[in-house]
Amino acid sequence: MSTPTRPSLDDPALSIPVEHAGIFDAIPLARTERQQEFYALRDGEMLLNMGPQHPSTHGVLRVILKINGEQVTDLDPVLGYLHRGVEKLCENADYHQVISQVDPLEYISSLFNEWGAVLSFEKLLDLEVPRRAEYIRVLSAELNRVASHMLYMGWFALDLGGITPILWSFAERDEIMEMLAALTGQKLLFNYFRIGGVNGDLNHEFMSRLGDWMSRAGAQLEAGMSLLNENEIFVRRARGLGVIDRETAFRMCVTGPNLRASGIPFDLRRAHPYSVYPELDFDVPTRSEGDSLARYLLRMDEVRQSIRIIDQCLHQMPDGPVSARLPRLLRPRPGRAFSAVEAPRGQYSTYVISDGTDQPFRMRIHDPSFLHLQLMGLLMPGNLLPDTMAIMASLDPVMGGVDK
Amino acid sequence: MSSIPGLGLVKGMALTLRRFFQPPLTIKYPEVDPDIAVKYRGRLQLLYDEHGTLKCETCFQCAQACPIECIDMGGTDTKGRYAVHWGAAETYGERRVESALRRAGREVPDAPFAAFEPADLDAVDAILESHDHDPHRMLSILEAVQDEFGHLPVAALKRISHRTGAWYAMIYGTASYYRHLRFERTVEEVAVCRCTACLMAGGGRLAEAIGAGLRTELGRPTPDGRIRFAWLSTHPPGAAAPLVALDGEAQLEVTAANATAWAQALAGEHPASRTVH
Amino acid sequence: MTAVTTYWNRLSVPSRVLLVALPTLLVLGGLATLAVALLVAPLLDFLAANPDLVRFAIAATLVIVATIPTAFLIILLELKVIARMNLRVGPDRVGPFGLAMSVVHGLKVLAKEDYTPRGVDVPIFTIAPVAVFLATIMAFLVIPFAPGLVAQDFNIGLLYFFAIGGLNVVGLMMAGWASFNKYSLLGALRAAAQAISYEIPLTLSVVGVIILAGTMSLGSIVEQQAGSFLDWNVWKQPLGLIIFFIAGIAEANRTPLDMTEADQEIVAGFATEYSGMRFGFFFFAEYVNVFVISAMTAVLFFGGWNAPFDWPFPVDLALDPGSLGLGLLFVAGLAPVLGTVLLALPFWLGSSRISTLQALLIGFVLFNVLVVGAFLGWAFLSFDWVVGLFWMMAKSYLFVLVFVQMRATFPRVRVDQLMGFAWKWLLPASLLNIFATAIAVSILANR
Amino acid sequence: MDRALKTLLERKLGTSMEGPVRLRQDQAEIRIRPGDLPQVMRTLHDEPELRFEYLADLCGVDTGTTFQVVYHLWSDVTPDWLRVIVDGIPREEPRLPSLTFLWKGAEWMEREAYDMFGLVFEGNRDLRRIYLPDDFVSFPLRKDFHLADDVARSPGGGVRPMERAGAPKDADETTLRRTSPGA
Repeated sequence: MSTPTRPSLDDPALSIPVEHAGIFDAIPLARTERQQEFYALRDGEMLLNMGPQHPSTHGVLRVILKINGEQVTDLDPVLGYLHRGVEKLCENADYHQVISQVDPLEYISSLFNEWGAVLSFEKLLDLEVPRRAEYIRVLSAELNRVASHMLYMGWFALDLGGITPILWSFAERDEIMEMLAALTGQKLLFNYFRIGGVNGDLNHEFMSRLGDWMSRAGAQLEAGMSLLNENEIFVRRARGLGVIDRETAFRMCVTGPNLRASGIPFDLRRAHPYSVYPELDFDVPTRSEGDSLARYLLRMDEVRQSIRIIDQCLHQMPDGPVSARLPRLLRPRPGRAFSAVEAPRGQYSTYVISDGTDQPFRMRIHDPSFLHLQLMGLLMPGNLLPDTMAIMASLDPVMGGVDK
Repeated sequence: MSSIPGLGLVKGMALTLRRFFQPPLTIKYPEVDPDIAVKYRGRLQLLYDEHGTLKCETCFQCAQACPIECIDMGGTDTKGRYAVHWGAAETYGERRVESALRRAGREVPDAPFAAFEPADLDAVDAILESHDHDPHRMLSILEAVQDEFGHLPVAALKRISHRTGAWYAMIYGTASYYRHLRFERTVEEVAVCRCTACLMAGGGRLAEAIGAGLRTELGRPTPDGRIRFAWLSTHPPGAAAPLVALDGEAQLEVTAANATAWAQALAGEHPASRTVH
Repeated sequence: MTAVTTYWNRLSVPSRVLLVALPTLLVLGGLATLAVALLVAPLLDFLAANPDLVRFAIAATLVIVATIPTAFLIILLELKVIARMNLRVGPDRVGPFGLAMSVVHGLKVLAKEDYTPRGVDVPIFTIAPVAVFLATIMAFLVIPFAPGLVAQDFNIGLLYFFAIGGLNVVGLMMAGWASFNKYSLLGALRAAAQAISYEIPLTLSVVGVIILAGTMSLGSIVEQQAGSFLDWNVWKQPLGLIIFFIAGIAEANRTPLDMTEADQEIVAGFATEYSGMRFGFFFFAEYVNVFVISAMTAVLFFGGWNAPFDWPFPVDLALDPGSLGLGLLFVAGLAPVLGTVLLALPFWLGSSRISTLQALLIGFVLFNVLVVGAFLGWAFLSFDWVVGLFWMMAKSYLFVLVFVQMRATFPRVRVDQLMGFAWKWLLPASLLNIFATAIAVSILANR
Repeated sequence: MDRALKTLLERKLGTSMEGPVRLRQDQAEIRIRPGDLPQVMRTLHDEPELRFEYLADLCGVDTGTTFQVVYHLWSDVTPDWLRVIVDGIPREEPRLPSLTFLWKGAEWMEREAYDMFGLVFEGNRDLRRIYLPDDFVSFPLRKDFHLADDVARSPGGGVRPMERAGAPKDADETTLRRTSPGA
């Protein structure tokens, strides 16, 4: 009886030469000008591969860093580890199904993904959305924005090495998520907005949870923030880090809080109003420094504004239906529609082309995280290795949205 | 940031110290049930009506409508013949059959998936070519495949799905809907009549002889499971005695003398055997 | 040959074992007896002539053994305390309230595969964890826990401590260099830079204490702080304490100065490629190091084993067990039974849901707790070294808790800020401290 | 709808536009030829009356016969989105000028369009795959790229006839591995 032998790793036929062990081809074939420049190593420089399995690359992102000692001289992000081809899938799904296809894109704030899609479909169909539905949309989306910004605060602190804020902010976020679960029926990927309205009216469970939270949200948020806002170590690290000036911000197509932290009051809720935002009273906070600290503090200001909006929504909530009457099978007339919403990370826009069938002919999804990640290549050179993660965290990219 | 260096750090320490004495927010899950909203959609449960019957009638509409194809269903078809699946395209059979259960040596609940046999796919390709890879002509494709193999092998179904682009679960559903399409290999039934007339005319001896030829006994299938050997319950009027029936057709040439040889021939040279590769 | 083989094949397995083992044992036993007869007498003579050596061997063994519960305790503290500060529960499944969690951690690293990646420098890769662990344990040797309870009281104990503390980084460098990984290398380089920078203020910060004490023996430094808590060095050297503690954080590689294993930046630094018990050694060394720094803080600035105040109620328990005579036997025999039953009684009577057996079990446990408590109390009142050990441990673990809380509170300092802080602030401050202390001492001495 | 924008655009761009300015809801749409792109965009960006300084989106479209590249711009002079459609890019040789000289941030969006459609943006110094691996040869958002189980994804239409889309018989080997004209 001979037992089957397993191939041994010490078998020379199977083994890798030691000089290649653990190192895949570090320097690929340079195809473009930029690659040639990047992979030309000067004296004292080395390549450091960070990710896709690195403790703090926010999902599966791979960054090739060119470092000189601790100093990063250049970097090249490698995307696509989370690419699912959602745009193609949307072209093969009917209009109602698209909502659930785009839901998991930017999974931290998925109501905005749905909102972008349904907004463009409604434009395509020339559809009037009931006002109550619009208010419910604003209400739930602002809650989602608060949850997203809370998580941002935790991640930023975590990437700077503080382990406590992430858990405190998760406690906050979890409360909001439970609340939204009572409203929408799911905890992360809500799948709540429908073309022409929302899926289900406000219910008592949601309202009572919201009331509980609103009564103490302000104080609780301030207390949690004070751990970082006054901390010398945090402030010294974040101040002056990764400064974006006005010119760069426009040239790099930056949007959202990252743009407003550079002193430009561009907020789609005011600059290109949609839904019922014109009826609501809120400020667009800005900061002039444009550094990581400003981006952090600005989001905290935005949370306060969001709470204000939520409060107004509750007071102004009109009565009426929550959804327009629509056929199950939608066949919009051939045409094009573009719509953008102000997501927690910036402008989330959808461009949809209809060819008269029940499926979109082309569905373009534009995610702000994608462009903010691109900014890293501009902000990083000259900074130190520990700041790679700090700058990236301060820009707040979500790889689910970046990779689509 | 305060003017006194280190004050922010001390404040932070004070804050964490205060939180240390707060009650933790953790929900100790298995002991304490989490507070799940009434509207929560993520429950994995099937509904029962007031008579205690399962409301789901395995119509597969939800699985078919699922935009991300994550619904994966199993049940019995309306005639109670086959366990049917409707699941993520292509993955179902592979996951269920090839990796998990069969390879683990455990019992596979659905007979068609108990064995995954490679089939001669060139024949399938030829059939598909003659049908122009048209998923609309699925029924005739399936019939042709069954004519070729005697049954519908899983491998052939997969090939059809791959080549026509039709959803595997749809093909499965089509195949399980029609009575004349089958997933198991052909099973033939040899039956001996047990009416008084036949028994008096030597039916018992005939049964013994056939049983010897098939290497089995009454009421049990042959060792390879291809032929069942059973009593015939009713004697058709006007037939001869003793009566032997093969798949319901009377075999008049079988007598007690040649029964063993006939049975041996039947067991040894079965028409289904040539389709099995 | 064939006959022997045939005979051998006929034997059953146990008899084969016996057949081999018996003669071997006989031979070995004989040799051992011979060796004892020849060697033990001179060995005993040698040991009797060198009692210090015996004492040192025993003490060193005890120190090595003592590091294990120390590390376990600190890991558990860290898990639970940080969890509570994060509003979590922390581990609560293994053992009562999760108390066995760190023990299970230890078993886990023991059971894990000890993996050596391809391309590493195998000998150095293997030795590095041992070097780090050894350096830590050697620093443990000079810590005076209580009067007389110190492994080795050098007259240059403090110097020895710093010298050995610097050895730590050699192990980290070895690990980082041998790992064949860029992250490990970065971690090792950071470790080297950090250690060099922070060794200097760490050493200079205690010069003030040395000037005050006039000795580098840790035992003497503690003895000079005897009295109430007003006599502790912390009042005379507040700046020295701050510098020592901050530099100590860096020396122990703890947040916010844990550059060497900043997991958000360089994965796990020098330990990236380690697994199993080799990683366990680094892990252990880190926590033992925390204890060592805490204990040194207590020794140098907080009076070591000295109680903060005199025990206000002097109790003289002149208990002589021998005087009881037969009564002792009676007590020893009957007390456990009586105690168990008496303690079980209230539970048994109080709740009908508790069965007799359960009540007895509770009684037994309670009795044991009481006896151990009584014994410890008696020891506390009767022996000086127990009192000393208590205060020393209390102070040390207070600082361990501060370490743990800092980890829960602070983000990490950037690497250039870390170096800048050491050279621009800590070093001048420690020099200032030395001058101020020296001037004060000379003025006070001349007066 | 902003009719003032329409007259403004007609005045400023004139003959560079193909066809009229179309207004629908909150979007104004113009069509231009690939060759006019840099000049038109520079006018839109720099002209003080227009000030379309913000590039909101850049995407490719496969109409089935030709390619388009669609730009969405925002300016504070008008409440509308401006959509610039670069029409008539041939399938065989999809080339057009890059916009990275105006908006550096367009670099990755152009990379994405290249990745998905094979559109070659001349002047983009980093035009390579961004989502898909470097050795991927087909361009998935083109209309001749079919998902393997395409037909199964249209419950509304039942089994969607694959032949209508001209599905290849052997979808995974021949047609999908089309070499790119630009690569």
